[in-house]
Amino acid sequence: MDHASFIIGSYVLTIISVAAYAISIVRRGRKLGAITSDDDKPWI
Amino acid sequence: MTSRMQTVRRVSLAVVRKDLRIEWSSKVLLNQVAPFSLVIMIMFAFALDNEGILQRVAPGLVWLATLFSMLVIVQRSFAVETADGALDALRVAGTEPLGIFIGKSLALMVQLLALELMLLAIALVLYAVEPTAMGYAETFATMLIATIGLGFVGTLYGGLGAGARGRETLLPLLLLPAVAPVLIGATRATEAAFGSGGAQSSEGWPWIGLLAVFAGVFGAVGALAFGPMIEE
Amino acid sequence: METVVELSGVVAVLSNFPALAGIDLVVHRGEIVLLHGPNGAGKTSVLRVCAGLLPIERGEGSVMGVNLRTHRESVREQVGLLGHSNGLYLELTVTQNVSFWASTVGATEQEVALAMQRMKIDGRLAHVKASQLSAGQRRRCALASLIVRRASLWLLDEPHAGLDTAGQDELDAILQSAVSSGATVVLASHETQRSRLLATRVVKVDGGLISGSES
Amino acid sequence: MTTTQSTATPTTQKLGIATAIAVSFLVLSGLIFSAEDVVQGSTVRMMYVHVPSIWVAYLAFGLTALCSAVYVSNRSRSLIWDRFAGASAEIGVLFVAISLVTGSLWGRLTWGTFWVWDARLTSTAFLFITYIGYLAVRRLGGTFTQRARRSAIMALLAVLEIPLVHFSVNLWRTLHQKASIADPNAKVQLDGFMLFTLFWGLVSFSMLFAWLLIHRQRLMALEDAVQDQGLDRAIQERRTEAGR
Repeated sequence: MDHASFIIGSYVLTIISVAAYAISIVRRGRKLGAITSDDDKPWI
Repeated sequence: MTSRMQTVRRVSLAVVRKDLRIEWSSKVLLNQVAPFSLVIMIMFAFALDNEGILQRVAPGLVWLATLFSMLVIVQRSFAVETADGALDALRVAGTEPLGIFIGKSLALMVQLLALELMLLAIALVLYAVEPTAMGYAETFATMLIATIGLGFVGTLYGGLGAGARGRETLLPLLLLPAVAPVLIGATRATEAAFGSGGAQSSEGWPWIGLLAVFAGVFGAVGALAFGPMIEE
Repeated sequence: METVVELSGVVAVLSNFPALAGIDLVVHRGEIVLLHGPNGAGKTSVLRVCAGLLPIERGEGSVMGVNLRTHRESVREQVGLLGHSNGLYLELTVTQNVSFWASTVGATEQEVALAMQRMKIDGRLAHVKASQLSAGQRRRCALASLIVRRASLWLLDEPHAGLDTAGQDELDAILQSAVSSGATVVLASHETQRSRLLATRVVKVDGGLISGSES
Repeated sequence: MTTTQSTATPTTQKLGIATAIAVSFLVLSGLIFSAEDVVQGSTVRMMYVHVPSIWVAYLAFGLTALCSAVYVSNRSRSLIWDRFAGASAEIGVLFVAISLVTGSLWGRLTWGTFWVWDARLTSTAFLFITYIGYLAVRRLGGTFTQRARRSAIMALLAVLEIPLVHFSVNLWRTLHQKASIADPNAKVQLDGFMLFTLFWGLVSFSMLFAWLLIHRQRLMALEDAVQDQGLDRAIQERRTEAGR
């Protein structure tokens, strides 16, 4: 494949940045979920 | 409804007179903002050290200098209101927000127009621009309509900075992207008027139309949104 | 008796700090209520809540029948607030300031002249810039601007501060006459001697709460 | 993992697994299974991440505007609309950033340069800046209702600002200087499977958006709840001052 570094690079970049964002959301969610009561979590 | 319009008229007249009086007695525009924009124009000449380039980009430089100076004027316009809690007093007095918006916009427009005329004169001298008679007419039309739009949008975003105290630093980030259409439209129209880069003066009028749309949209939105914007 | 101010369990927040921690306060028409307490007790915030400036975070409140939670903007036409700051434009002269406030409410030239005369800022001071006034003179100027507003609820924050004895007497007389013509006054002060004589009721504020009252 | 502790529920877990599978298939399909374009060659593979990213960004900003409008018009002033608007804008900013970066990489391959002052690129850059400003306004502090009202106004202003900027930038590039760069997508002749891959990209990124949005919105509710707890504690502390 021509230009493999650019093409694979953009796939990797996209996936890594979204994954990093998703992981940070989930981790912050767990951290705050532990110190809040279930009344504050209407989705349960 | 008519009585509300009368109130709006009365309040906006009072506000515009008050703002211009403050400017008249403090001379901030004359003593600080005008020299600042002069410095910008001279610095541009240093940065773009080439007569041909300067003539070509003169319209853009005039409008960039206008926008940067506008940030200072808008901040000043609302600093006056918050210095001794006058904005609080206006809000408590239940002063018609539409009247405040129109009044402050008008005062801003007058100041901007004065500044633009000065910048135009500087550009004519320093950047060796020579418009035709038609070109002058087009330049003044551009200035007038662009200034109306800038006055509305500057007052609208300035109100946010004042309502949220101490957050004036946010103003450039919010205001500059919003006035991008004015920068584009006014620069192109002025280019046509100046004949920069071989532009024909007839090419300017569609851009003036764009400026008029901008002024209309932000005038209407500002009338609706200014009241909630200056609330805490 | 007609209720003018009614606050119950009001919590108000100033950038994450609970300035009011659950205030209960009822004020009837014709009263002169003195809010008394140490610095930072929440007196100013009570006045700002009543003026519809500070939003209510928890609890309920109404002023002259207007719900402060939902319509705090519409209460303002009927209140006059004199805060810590005077709300003056420092670059304008005394007359220009008072006239500006008068023109926003549609008061006449005559009313302006009368108000300035009452606060004794008409003669020589009339054409002095506000930035060159002493603290007491600025206070007089702000009071004159307030008089032309013809409010039916007066909210005053440390109104006597900075005024000389003559000015304080004049202020007291103005408040008395406003009350006798149907207005209501709430004032906050930690300098109580003078205010106590004026007030019909004293309410103690501390820690963002009402901690007691005396008649 | 106990679900009561976090922002996840069985539904979002299922959605998350489905999204992961869908995105994995997109990567395989985009990089390996799909054919190369006649004109663009392998660089057409950039399209399968670039186009879905900008699609998600538009979706997100549209949702921000919609939720802000609902917040403003709804009498109940429910904060959930504000949270959805804020969460959506944050995700939108992330995806605009991704599409700007992937787009300029793609541009380097097809145009030979990372950036051109093309109408679409320029107005996308303005879109990015405008919503960074929106997020800054959200962080101004104050109470939740103050935040909600302020940011709802900003979001609705952005809705006006974006078309104006887009329109004027378009006019700038068409009237002023004849556009020298054609749209890269226009040159592409998509065969059936390439079209399917692009479509798959749109679907899987939309699922990704939904998953992120739900979690971010719930996280924001938790953040608000923590701030509220702080307020409760502060009120208690404040009340004890009165005893002294």
